[in-house]
Formats: sequence, C-alpha cells, structure tokens
Amino acid sequence: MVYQVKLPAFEGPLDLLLHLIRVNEVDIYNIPIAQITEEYFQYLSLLQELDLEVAGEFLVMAATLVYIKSRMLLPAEPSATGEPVEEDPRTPLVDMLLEYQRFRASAEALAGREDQQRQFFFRSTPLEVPADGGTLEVSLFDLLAAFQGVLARAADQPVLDFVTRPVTTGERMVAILDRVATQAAVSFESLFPPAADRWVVVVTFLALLELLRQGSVRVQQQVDFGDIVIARAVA
Amino acid sequence: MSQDDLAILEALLFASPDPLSIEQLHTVLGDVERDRIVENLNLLRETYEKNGSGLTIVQIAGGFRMSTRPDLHPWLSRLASTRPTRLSRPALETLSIIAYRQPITKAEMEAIRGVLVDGVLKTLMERDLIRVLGRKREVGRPLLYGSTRKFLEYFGFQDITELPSPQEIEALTPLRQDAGETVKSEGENS
Amino acid sequence: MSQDDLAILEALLFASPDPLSIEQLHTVLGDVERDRIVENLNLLRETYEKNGSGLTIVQIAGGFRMSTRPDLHPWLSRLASTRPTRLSRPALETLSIIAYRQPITKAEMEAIRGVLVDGVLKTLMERDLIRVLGRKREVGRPLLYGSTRKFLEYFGFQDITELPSPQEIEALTPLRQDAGETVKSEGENS
Repeated sequence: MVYQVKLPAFEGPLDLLLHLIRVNEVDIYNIPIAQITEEYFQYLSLLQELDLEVAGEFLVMAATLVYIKSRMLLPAEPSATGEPVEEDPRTPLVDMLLEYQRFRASAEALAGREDQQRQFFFRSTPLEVPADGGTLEVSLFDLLAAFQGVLARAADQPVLDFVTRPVTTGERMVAILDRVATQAAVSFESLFPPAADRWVVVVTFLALLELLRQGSVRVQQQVDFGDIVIARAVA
Repeated sequence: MSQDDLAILEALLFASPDPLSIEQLHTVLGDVERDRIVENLNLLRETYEKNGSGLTIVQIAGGFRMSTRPDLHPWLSRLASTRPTRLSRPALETLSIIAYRQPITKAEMEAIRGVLVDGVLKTLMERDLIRVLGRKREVGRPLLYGSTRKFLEYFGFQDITELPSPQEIEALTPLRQDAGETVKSEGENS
Repeated sequence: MSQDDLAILEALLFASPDPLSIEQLHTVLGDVERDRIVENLNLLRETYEKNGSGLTIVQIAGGFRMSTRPDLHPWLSRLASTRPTRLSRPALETLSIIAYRQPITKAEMEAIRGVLVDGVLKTLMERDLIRVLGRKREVGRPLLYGSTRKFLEYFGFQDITELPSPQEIEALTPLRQDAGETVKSEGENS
C-alpha cells in the first residue's frame, strides 16, 4: 500500500528558498539566515522521513546555507592588503535569488501568453501541393533525431559502434581543409579543439602531415618560435 | 480584379501552415505591390469582422495567418482532442531564460535555475521552441541554445524584441523594493 | 443566434484537419439539429460563392471540409514552391551518417542504412549539403563523400568536430518509439 502525501513541490532549492522568504515575510535583502536555514533543513528532513529522494542540488544549497551562516558569525576576515572585507556573505545568494525570481516572473508572463494564444486555432495540415526546390528547412534536432535512429538500429552491430569510435585522420583532414578554405590563415593551435584528448591531438597532427604531403596546405612561421600558420596551397 | 486578389490572398492564408510574411506573399503574388498586399490583408480582416465570420487574420512572428476567432475557443476545444499540452513551469522558466539570455549554454541555465535542465531541454527541442545555435568558444566548447521562430508563434510575438523588458518583468515580481541597491552589511540578527 | 451558429460552424471546419461528418458536428454543437446543420453548411457555401471568397465547402467521404476554390490551385502551387522544404527521414539519416563518418563511401552508407542511397545522395548533392572528397584507395576506387561548408554554416558550426557528440545527442533527443524498428525499404527519393 502506498500512501500519497501532498507536499508543496519545489522546482529546486531556489524555488524553496523564495517560498520560505515569502511565507516568513522577510526582506530578501536582509535574510535572517539562521531562521531560513533551519526551515530549509526541516523541509529536507521531511522529505527524508517520507522516503523521498532529496535531489543533489538541494544538498548543495544546504551546504551553502551552512557556510553563509558560519561566515556571518565570524568577524570579517582581513583581506590580503589588511583591509577588512565588507562584503556581506549573503550577497551572492541574494543575487541568485533575485535573478531567478525575475525569470520566474517572466515564465509566468509567458504562461499568460500561452493561455491567450491557445484561444487561436490554426490549420495544422501541410500544404497538399508537393514542394520541390525552395530553401531548406531542417533543424539540428531533426538531424540528431535521425542519427539517433541510426545509432539505435546499429546498436546490435558492433562493427557500427559510433559511440566508442575515435576520430579518424580523414575526418581531421576534412576539418582542416574546411578551415583553410574560408580563412586565409589558420593558427596551428586552433586546429586542436580545446577539449581534445591525446588521441584527437595525435590524429589531427597526422592529418596535417598528410595534407602537407599531398600539397593541399602550406605551413608558415614568420619568426623563430612565432605562431605557426596553416594556409591553403596556392593552386 | 481586386475581388479576385482578395480571394487569392484568402486561399493562400488558408492553405499556409505557417504565418506568411509580406515578402512571401509578394513573391507568390508577383505583380501585386507590397502596400497593396497590406491593404488587402486589412480589408480581408475587416470584411470578416463585418460579416461576423468565425475566422480572422492575425499578425504574428513577422507574418500573417488565418485563425479562428478567439472567442469561439470553447467550441474548438471540444473538437480538438489532441492539442499539445501546456508547458510545465520548469519548461517555461528554462524557456524564458533562453529567450532573454540567448545564446546561452546549459550550464548557464542551470546556474540560474539552480537545478539540472536536461529533461526540459529535450522537451523544448522536441517542440521546436529552442534550437542549437553553435558552440561557445570556451573550455569544453559547450552547445549554445537560442529560441526559434516557432517560439514567437507559440507565444504570439511579432519578434524577439516584443518580450517584456526586464523592467516590465520587475514590475510583476512581488519583492521589488530597491532592486538596484547594494546589500548593506548590517549587524546580523540571524 | 443563427449568425453565431454559422461562425462556429465556419471555425470548426477551418480548424479540423479531417472532414467533419454531420454526426461529429452535431456532437460538438450540442443543441443544433442535424437538419439545421446541413442547412447551415449550404448557407455557408452559398455565402462564400456570393462573396467571391477564395474558400469553399466541399463534401467528401461522409463529411464536409473547408477548402480553397479549385480554380485558385495555380496560386497554391506557387506558394508551395516558395516554401522551405524539409528533408525526408532517409535523407536526414544519410546526411547524419555522412556528417559523422566522413569520409565515407556509398557502399559504407548502404551497409549502415541497409538500403540503397543513390536517390538520397543525389538530393543531398543538389542541395549542396554533401560533396565528393576524393576516392578511397581500395579496389574500385569508390568515391568518398563528406559534408560541405554550407552544411556546417546551416547548423552554425565551425568544423565537423563541433557537431554534437553521441553523448550530447543522447541528451538532446528523446529516444524515438520507432528507433528500434527495422528499416523498411522506403522510396529512396528524398
């Protein structure tokens, strides 16, 4: 037998904090941090008593509240220059709450417009006349959904394992050619994606060597230890 | 001739599943001037109104589309059983963040909402209200999101500048005393 | 009252994606008699005719639907030809395979999709979304395909490494119901 208990559902820790600030009628610019922290923890323990999972972000906020509370009890730390630091430890949280509140209000405004717009009914049927030519209309979502379909169907065939397949020299060659096709000169560093792992770096380098061998690109360095610049080979 | 111009305009608006811009109408109608098209659109709307028609012409997302008269919606709700559901509050919050702050990354949205937004992003993508705009030039190159034309249509905006300004939003929020003021470091009575 | 009955009827016919039968209309309209509904449908059609409207009411397969006047068909074709076209599912799938696996041969694409891709490749080439990169050094020297600059620009990416990773795709797309379905040999002409 499962008992259902109606609890106010909060979208997240900020939502819960705004609720506590409202019901306690306290000033958001001067939050009584000890009181609010206590009520915040009461809500979390209520969730636990009901065996409901407490999402990670609620716990992060709990830690933040405790930290702010402890900071409020301490005398202001002197800064590196010896000047006392005046900043209220609550400020970052207050800023977050205010910003979140603004977006919550704009979400409400959007909901109002949604209601209003739902009074208009349009025809949803596509044009019966088949279209050919014209401009293209494809969203990235369409493309990705299609690819996901491919991946899902290919899942049983290990030979088509896209997920673990590393980037290839061929791909990197194409990418480099794309770059030099539109930019007169591309810096060597920019060929390597910032988050690239070692494999991608090696493969990219091999791709560059292959392009040089083919004579598809040129490499220049104006001064010793200067930037290495890749450019398209003059035809 | 003008009579038939109106009929053609009417047929085009009826058949188009999306709002038609003056430019599109001009392309299709060929020799009809843009000003004349605007005049005819107004004439059509006025004729509908005068005749007590159940239809109307609305201006939306930079174009015009034919719609049912809003006051008749109770009747239409009875007919339409498969309308898309209203957006949830988390979806609306995330959408408003994207609309105001675009281009914006997922991490930035999560920083503002204080919760993960993965599920909501899927829904918004699927409903074609948001799209990927590219990648941010920073470590990890996260995807950047923005709003779509469908977003404008869905909420009845002409363009993105019609979104209420931050000041207008501010006026809607209950806790608005001295929003710009800096927080004073008062003796804590916590 | 009759005036508004007509407007409601008009709005229902406009918004319904399928023809509406007298029974359906009677259910929605509640207290309006079936005979009266038929009368009103005729009245509506006559009014359209008298006013030279671009719309008309046609009776088909056990129901009534609103439609454009048949003689205006050429204008609607013009509208259709100016509208953006969407890529078919086979075209999208093939495009995504090329984008992620380039450089890739036709035979390799067909191995993945399980169907011939000739028609789709032609469409994608015509749309300047893919291009020939060269020939593979293997027996028969098959052509290698890859994506174009235009493809990347269209989606707002700098180079192909910026395309969403499989993990990001996962995060953006709700798994389709039909994802596990086997591919039917669809008409492969985009």
